[in-house]
Amino acid sequence: MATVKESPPPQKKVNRIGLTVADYKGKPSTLCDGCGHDAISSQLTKAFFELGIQPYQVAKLSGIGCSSKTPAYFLGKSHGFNGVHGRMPSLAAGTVLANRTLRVVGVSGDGDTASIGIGQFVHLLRRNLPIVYIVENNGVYGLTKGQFSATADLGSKLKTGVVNELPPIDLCTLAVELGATYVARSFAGDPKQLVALLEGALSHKGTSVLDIISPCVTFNNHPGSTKSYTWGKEHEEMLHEVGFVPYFEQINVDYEEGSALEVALHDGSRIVLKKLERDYDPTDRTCALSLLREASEKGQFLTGLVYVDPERENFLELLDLVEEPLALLPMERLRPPQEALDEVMESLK
Amino acid sequence: MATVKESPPPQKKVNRIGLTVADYKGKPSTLCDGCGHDAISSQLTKAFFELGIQPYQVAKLSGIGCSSKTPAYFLGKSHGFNGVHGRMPSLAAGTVLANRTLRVVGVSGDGDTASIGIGQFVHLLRRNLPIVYIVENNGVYGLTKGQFSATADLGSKLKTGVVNELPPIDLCTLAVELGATYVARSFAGDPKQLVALLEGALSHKGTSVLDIISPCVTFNNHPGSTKSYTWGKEHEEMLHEVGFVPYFEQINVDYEEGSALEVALHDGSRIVLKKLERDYDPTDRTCALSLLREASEKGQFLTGLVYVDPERENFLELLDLVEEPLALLPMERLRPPQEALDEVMESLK
Amino acid sequence: MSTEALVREKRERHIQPEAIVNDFSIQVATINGSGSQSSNNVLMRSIFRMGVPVSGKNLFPSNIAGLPTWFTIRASKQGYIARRKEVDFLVAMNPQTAREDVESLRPGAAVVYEQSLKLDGLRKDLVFYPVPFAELAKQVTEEVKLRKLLANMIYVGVVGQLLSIDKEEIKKSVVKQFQSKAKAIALNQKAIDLGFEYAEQSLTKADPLRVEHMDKTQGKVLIDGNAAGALGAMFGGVTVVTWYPITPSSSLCEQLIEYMKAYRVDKETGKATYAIVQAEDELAAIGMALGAGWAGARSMTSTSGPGISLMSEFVGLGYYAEIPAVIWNIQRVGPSTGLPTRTSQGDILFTYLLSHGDTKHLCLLPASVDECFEFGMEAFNLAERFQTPVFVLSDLDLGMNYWMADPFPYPQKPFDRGKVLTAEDLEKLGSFARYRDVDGDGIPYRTLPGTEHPAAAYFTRGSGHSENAEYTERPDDYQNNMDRLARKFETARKHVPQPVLEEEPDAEVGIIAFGSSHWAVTEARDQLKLEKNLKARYLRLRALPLTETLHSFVRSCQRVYVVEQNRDAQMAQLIRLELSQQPGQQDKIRSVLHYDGLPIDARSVADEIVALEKKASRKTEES
Amino acid sequence: MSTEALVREKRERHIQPEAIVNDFSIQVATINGSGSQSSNNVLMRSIFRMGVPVSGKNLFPSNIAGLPTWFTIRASKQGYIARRKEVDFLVAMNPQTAREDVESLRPGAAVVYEQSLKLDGLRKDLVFYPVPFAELAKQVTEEVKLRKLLANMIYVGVVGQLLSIDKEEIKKSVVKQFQSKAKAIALNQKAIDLGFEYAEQSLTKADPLRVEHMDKTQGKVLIDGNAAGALGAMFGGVTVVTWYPITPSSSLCEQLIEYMKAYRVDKETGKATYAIVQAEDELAAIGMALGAGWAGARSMTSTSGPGISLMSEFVGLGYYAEIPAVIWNIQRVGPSTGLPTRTSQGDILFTYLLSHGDTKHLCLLPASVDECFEFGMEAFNLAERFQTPVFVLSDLDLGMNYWMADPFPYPQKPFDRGKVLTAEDLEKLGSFARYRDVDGDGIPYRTLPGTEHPAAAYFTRGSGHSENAEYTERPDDYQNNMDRLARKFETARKHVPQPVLEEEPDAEVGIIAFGSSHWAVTEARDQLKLEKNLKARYLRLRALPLTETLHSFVRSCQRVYVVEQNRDAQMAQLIRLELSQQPGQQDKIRSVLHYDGLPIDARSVADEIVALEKKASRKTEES
Ligand SMILES: Cc1ncc(C[n+]2csc(CCOP(=O)(O)OP(=O)(O)O)c2C)c(N)n1
Ligand SMILES: Cc1ncc(C[n+]2csc(CCOP(=O)(O)OP(=O)(O)O)c2C)c(N)n1
Ligand code: SF4
Ligand code: SF4
Ligand SMILES: [Mg+2]
Ligand SMILES: [Mg+2]
Repeated sequence: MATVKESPPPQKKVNRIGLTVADYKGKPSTLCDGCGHDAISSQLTKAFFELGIQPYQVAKLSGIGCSSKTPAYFLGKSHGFNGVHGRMPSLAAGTVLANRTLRVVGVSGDGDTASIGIGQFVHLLRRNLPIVYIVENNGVYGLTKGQFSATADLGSKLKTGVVNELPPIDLCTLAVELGATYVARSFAGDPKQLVALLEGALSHKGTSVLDIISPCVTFNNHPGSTKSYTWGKEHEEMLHEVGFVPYFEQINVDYEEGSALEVALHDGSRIVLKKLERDYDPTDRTCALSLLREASEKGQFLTGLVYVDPERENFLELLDLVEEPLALLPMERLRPPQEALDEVMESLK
Repeated sequence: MATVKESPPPQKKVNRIGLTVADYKGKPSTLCDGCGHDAISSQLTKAFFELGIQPYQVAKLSGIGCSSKTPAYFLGKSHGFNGVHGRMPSLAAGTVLANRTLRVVGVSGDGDTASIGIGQFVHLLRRNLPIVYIVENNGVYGLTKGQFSATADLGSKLKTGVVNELPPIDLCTLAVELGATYVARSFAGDPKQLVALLEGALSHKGTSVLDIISPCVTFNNHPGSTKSYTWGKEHEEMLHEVGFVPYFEQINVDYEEGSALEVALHDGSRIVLKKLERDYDPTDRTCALSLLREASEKGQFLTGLVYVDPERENFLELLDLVEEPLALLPMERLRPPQEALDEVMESLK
Repeated sequence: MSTEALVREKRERHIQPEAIVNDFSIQVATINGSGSQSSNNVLMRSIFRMGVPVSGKNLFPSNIAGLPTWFTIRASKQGYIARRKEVDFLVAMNPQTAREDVESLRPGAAVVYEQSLKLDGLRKDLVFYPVPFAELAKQVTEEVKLRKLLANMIYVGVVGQLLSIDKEEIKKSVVKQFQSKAKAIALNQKAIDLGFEYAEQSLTKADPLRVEHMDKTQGKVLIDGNAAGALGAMFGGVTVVTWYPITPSSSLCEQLIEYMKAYRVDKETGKATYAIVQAEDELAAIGMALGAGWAGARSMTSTSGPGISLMSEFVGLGYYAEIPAVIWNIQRVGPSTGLPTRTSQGDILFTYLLSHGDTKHLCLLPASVDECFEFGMEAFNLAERFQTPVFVLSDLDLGMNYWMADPFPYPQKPFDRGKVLTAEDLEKLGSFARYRDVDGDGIPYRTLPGTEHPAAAYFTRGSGHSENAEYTERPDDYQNNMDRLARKFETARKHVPQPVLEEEPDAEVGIIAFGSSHWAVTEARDQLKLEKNLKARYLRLRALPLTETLHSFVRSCQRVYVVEQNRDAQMAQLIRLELSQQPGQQDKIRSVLHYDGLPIDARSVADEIVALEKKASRKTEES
Repeated sequence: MSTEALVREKRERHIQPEAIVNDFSIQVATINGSGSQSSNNVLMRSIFRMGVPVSGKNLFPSNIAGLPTWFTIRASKQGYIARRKEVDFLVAMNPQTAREDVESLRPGAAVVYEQSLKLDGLRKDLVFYPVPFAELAKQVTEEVKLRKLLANMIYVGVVGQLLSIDKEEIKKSVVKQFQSKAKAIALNQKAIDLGFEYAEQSLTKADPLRVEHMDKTQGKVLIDGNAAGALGAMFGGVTVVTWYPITPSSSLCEQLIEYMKAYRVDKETGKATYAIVQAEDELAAIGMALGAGWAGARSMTSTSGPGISLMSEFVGLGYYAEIPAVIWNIQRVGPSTGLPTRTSQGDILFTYLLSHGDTKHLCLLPASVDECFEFGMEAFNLAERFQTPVFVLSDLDLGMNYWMADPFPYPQKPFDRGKVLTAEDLEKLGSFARYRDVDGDGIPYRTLPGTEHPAAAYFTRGSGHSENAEYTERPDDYQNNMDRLARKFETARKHVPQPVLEEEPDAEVGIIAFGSSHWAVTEARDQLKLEKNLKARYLRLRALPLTETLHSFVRSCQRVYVVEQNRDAQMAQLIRLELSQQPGQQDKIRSVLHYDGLPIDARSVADEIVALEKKASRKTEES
């Protein structure tokens, strides 16, 4: 099964459409060595490779920030769009409205999403468009040299000594509350779980939000920071072991009765959640919200698939659009006939 | 006790600072006859009168919309500021930063707050500044003739036949979730409860959010609309009977042991919540959130004081500002002495 | 046409003139929310159906109900459809303003008014027609709620009778107004008849105004600019529309929604060939439009002043990353919230230069409903051809008022989708550089996401980019790209709609105008010619950037008057800059400015030009 | 100063010239995030402490670590502190760019480089100094992590020795750099000494460059414009500061935070006399600043291009509702995200006209760190006097680079809080009208919320308002108010900082410049005079709107060159418009444009002017 592979596939291995991992790589990263964002980029690369998605069918979008630079560092054969700060949701929405056949992935940061971008984020969630929205969450503004973002921990301190006194925004809670239909929290330091969650998101028909703790080694990786590698490694608590079975690999994953939960996605893929300590059902919205509340109160770092609703209609369905990309419709289908104009003119006489 | 008075005080009655209700009135309203917003304006007038607040110590701010016009229709002797659409929170924040002795009241609409203004709303909540934030919620854009706002009911229909297919934003949930320390829901058609909640808010030291269902008689008062008078009257379910005892009236309200709950505000005023059906404690954040969730799932219209934390430090305390208004500090206190400049210059040699 | 002049002259001498036929304006003063709109439409359409050219202007408050509102119907046998400053016939239904409305009338004007208002005492030089509207309304219906509405219908009857408007045409107009709602038709017709009767029996005609049958509206339509723009967008093949409500722009998208439902749902599948999204604000609206344009859709949004300001950052991205999108700016009075329901041309400079850094944008300037339709289509061709945001600068007067026009011709011009490389093209070329100036016109080639070819992909960014769309901070890369963008803009200069020149042999004076000012200028030119024998050449600008034509026009004139509806002479400034390489030319520019929020009228323009001409001649004498 | 010319000439003839003392530039090429900043500071300060005028310019990427960055130190005995195009001495530490860095050097230049890079083969006409930095670093410390940092300190030693920089001054600079951190001081000094030794023992001086003691920096300071602006704000009495991080503006507020902590905490109470708030974005930052200004605080925000675009709507409200606030725009290269770490003057027009409708704003144009300090204070006086947003247009070069200056004089001018009515005033007056032009200067009176008087309150709105601040849609109210705003702007024309004129008897040519271009222009004027005997008058603009002085200046010249750092000649456009009432004058305007993102340098300016002068004379001959 895709996600239990321990080591990355050897260079020459090809996926179901005959492409190698190299075909999914991007330009070399210019981020700091060890930046969490780079770890996420490689899992994205891996996820697309394993799903065998044609790069040309993907559109990558982002806002502004170190995190928002990353679309240049994966899927070099896909169109990419690095927009303006905090407004990626609207660009991504426009893209998928124009061409519903594209797999749209948006990459953002905590500042780009929770600070300047919270407004567009909220309204994106309400629309449930088929967009994978990734927040590379490090609690600071990396690119502008380390000021606090709206997800910074209460009381956390900058190198400069400035202390954050405002409560952090919990993006998963917001996502579930406002209508996202696939919400997960993960950790750049946990590639195995991350790739499975990404593959699930890429197979989901509505808006997926992945809040990924992604340490900023330069400005917010000091001990005590809940966005640091050490803290993450020490405190990560998995809700379940996440496995993903793509629709084209209809093998059965065997586990004892009741020891796992399967979620079928609309494209036939399945997410397999192996039970660990707790017995958690991510399809129950109310549970999801109380779980998140509990976690934030207790300061727990719970990772996994927090909430999923594979069925809720997405905005394209609500708009009842034609199957083809609107962008490619020929003039014959876009310009009404002479009669239409005559009819309107008649009504105005 | 202030809020059990049944009828508005007769014209000549004066309050503790010798002013009459007339001193708290504004210009005549230009809103549609029967607009819920006007009902709210009169309860604001009443609340300020009963609290005996000096009009000159009040600043009224708003965004753009029919609701945002209302600051012109109450407290004519207070400074008012009708700003731009969706950005009242920042103007209000600036005002209270410049002059912490002002009682700042912000009036907004559901479009002004939940649509274009959701970003500033979210960040205002995080700061917990001493601001009373009133949302006159009618589920539509009144001033632009009735388009849906982000609080419109799922599936509700406009006169034009357009149907809303996006989930409404629950402003109380957002407020509690993001840090507001006084959150209430009420109904323009329930003046008795409303005035008590307003008086409580005006006596609270942090950010108060009042989500007040305020029917738009012109565009969204049709049967079936959860923002209509009839629906409100039929479905309003009070969490408790809200009473308010101002600090300057230290009388005891008598009720049987356990039949009511008292919340002491930092200025010595008290909110008295008489039990009705349910046994609800608004000081418990988790309860508040699950209550709201339950309500929105069951489509209940619960009114009353949803959540209150009288103690949490507000942003002015966090900034540790001088007591006097920053706006009025004299030059002597604002321009550092010669030595200061010399010291800095020395360090640059 | 000399009667026009004659009549004016007489009026000035306060003589009761002989019959004035098909050449006057009626103003109806009511309270907004009282449903007078349908009455006014019926009145206007009846005259229109009699073959008399009309125009209707609605002066409404930024408010939903209870404040004063005025509707002005102008009948003009000469076909003038600009606002007319003077009111000849007043229908005073609003107690709040009745006094002022009456006082502002020209001597000799007529007033129909609610009897109880007792206005007849106010002036001696007017003709008064008292009518007990409230009383009469009771006879029409028992339902008290309906009476206010019907009182408004009654005045249609009264006015109809006094101006001898054809009863049959009124009937037809009522039917058109209330479509198939039989009950409404009957009730309203009843009210009108009552008004007619009352006027016949109780009023004695004492004013010279009269409507007579003509043949000047045969086959013509009455439509507002926003509806025309919506039609243009639809026939221009728009596929993604994003908007946020704002007066006076909302009705463009709201009417577009109606048209698209009717004509752009796929016959076979019953599915929509378009997406219309009400965004959460203007930042999102322009963002979605740009995302869609980037992905290859014909996308548009529509807004007004405050929305334009909010779109500033994104529009700069569109310019620099070269993304097509169409943005309608239905101008209203600024700055800030300003007067949301008043008209202006105050966003010219700001829109043209929108966003920080060195930016400039293509702007189309429709003057008529025809051009709203035409530019509504053409804007997409230009946006895709030049891969940049294109603005259509309309205004409240053009966008929300009723204009007479010939039915729009069915478009013959096919879409121009611009330089888009398909997989096949790439197969031939092997590769492409997104920002390279291959053809020397400054316009690069682009590919759309989803293009099935390994060479198709490129990376779009608002930060520095090389010809190959790679990130760069190199001084030369940056400067080369900026120079190419300037070159592209120069190319566009030749492709935007060119100015329209109306020659006037051996005229010393020239007039330059654009947009909704056109109609007042046309009429003013006739006034100047007739009344002062002052001939003026006329150049009507239709787009920014300005074009060569401007130079020759100015050269051919001694003095040039730039007429526009803003305080700061914004277009005149651009004209001066455009002329800066033509020694001496820009000294000829003078401004005629109108910025009180009301639609510009011919009289003000003519008077101002006459005054400035006097000054000029005095100067020349002195020197 | 004629040596300057001589030396240049010789260089051109590629002769190894004699000693060049205190007149050259050193460029250090490293990788960002490698901590070279402290090494560069030590190097620069050592030369500075030797009494030699210096300037330091940091050319860094929009990135946190791993990309190329260059630091240029210019030593100039004449005191020129503009960027110098040519590099005389290169320290090549960055493998990524070493090749190109070496290739771009002028013949005869010197190169210190990491031995392993083997650069000496690249060119024959340079002086090469190979140094095994990596190797040497090992001798300084065991800690591998520290070695990269220390390798950078080693070059300080090497360069110091080669240019005979005073060892003592280096020591002192190290101490200053690392303050009281004894361990760091020791370690870094060790590295420097090692470099010194190595150079002494293994390198033989073969270039003519040398630093000698002078007395031209006595008592002077080295500071960046953002720090100076922050000091200005503090001494100007700012009380509410709202900001959102953005390069190159962030450091202004970040340094302000430090200063305020140190000097603006109330002695007795220990409480802050200010509030500094990091907002969620620029819309909120300007909103808070306006709210605070409305309530009477001296409020400010600081941002750059994208932030200015986002502030558009709110700034229009500030203009129309008349609310004071100070907005710093530290300009970077646009459009859009552009080049965030490069410099430009590309926001002039957009900022001046910011927001829809007829708007215009007061803009201050500091050219020096002194003026950043001065205008940082004055901006508040103007904002409160004229009750309007005031912009301070700095740029990355001025704001983030090191400039030499005399210590700032302690301000003598008291605050001007403008026309604010107190309760006492109101008691006397009885009443007031918020928007009435009482004094004929267009500036109305205001009251602050909290004023204890029944007549104090008024209602502020961005929609139409009468003199009494009541809502109005009346055409006359609107127009009167707009005319008053125009009048107010005219009054401001006389109060903004006036241009500085540098006369040049009987010069035909004039130069106009502003902001950070000033230093290149000053040097260019000397070059023109010395090398071409071309004398040029010079007018340095210090604010918008432009003032009368401009007219007389242009009249006094035959040809006027406007030097600015943008593509579209934005200031030249404003100048042409300002001259439009002066027949013939604007024809004299020509533009010298620099827009590649690098700070403007004297040589480019001089060369361009010479070229244009040639053209001009050719023209006159022809005609
Ligand atoms: C409108 C605007 N304001 C400010 C900036 C400056 N800026 C660039 S990135 C950034 C914050 C990025 O933080 P985050 O989204 O968390 O990304 P990270 O660098 O931490 O990955 C800011 C404020 C900008 N580019 N645009
Ligand atoms: C930037 C901007 N966009 C759009 C508008 C137009 N507009 C005015 S009020 C309004 C909506 C008001 O709705 P709401 O806040 O619910 O107030 P209500 O009228 O319903 O009380 C809109 C969209 C505006 N004034 N400014
Ligand atoms: S600064 Fe932080 S976020 Fe940015 S690249 Fe470096 S480590 Fe990553
Ligand atoms: S439109 Fe609706 S919200 Fe606006 S005033 Fe009328 S009733 Fe109230
Ligand atoms: Mg971050
Ligand atoms: Mg509303």
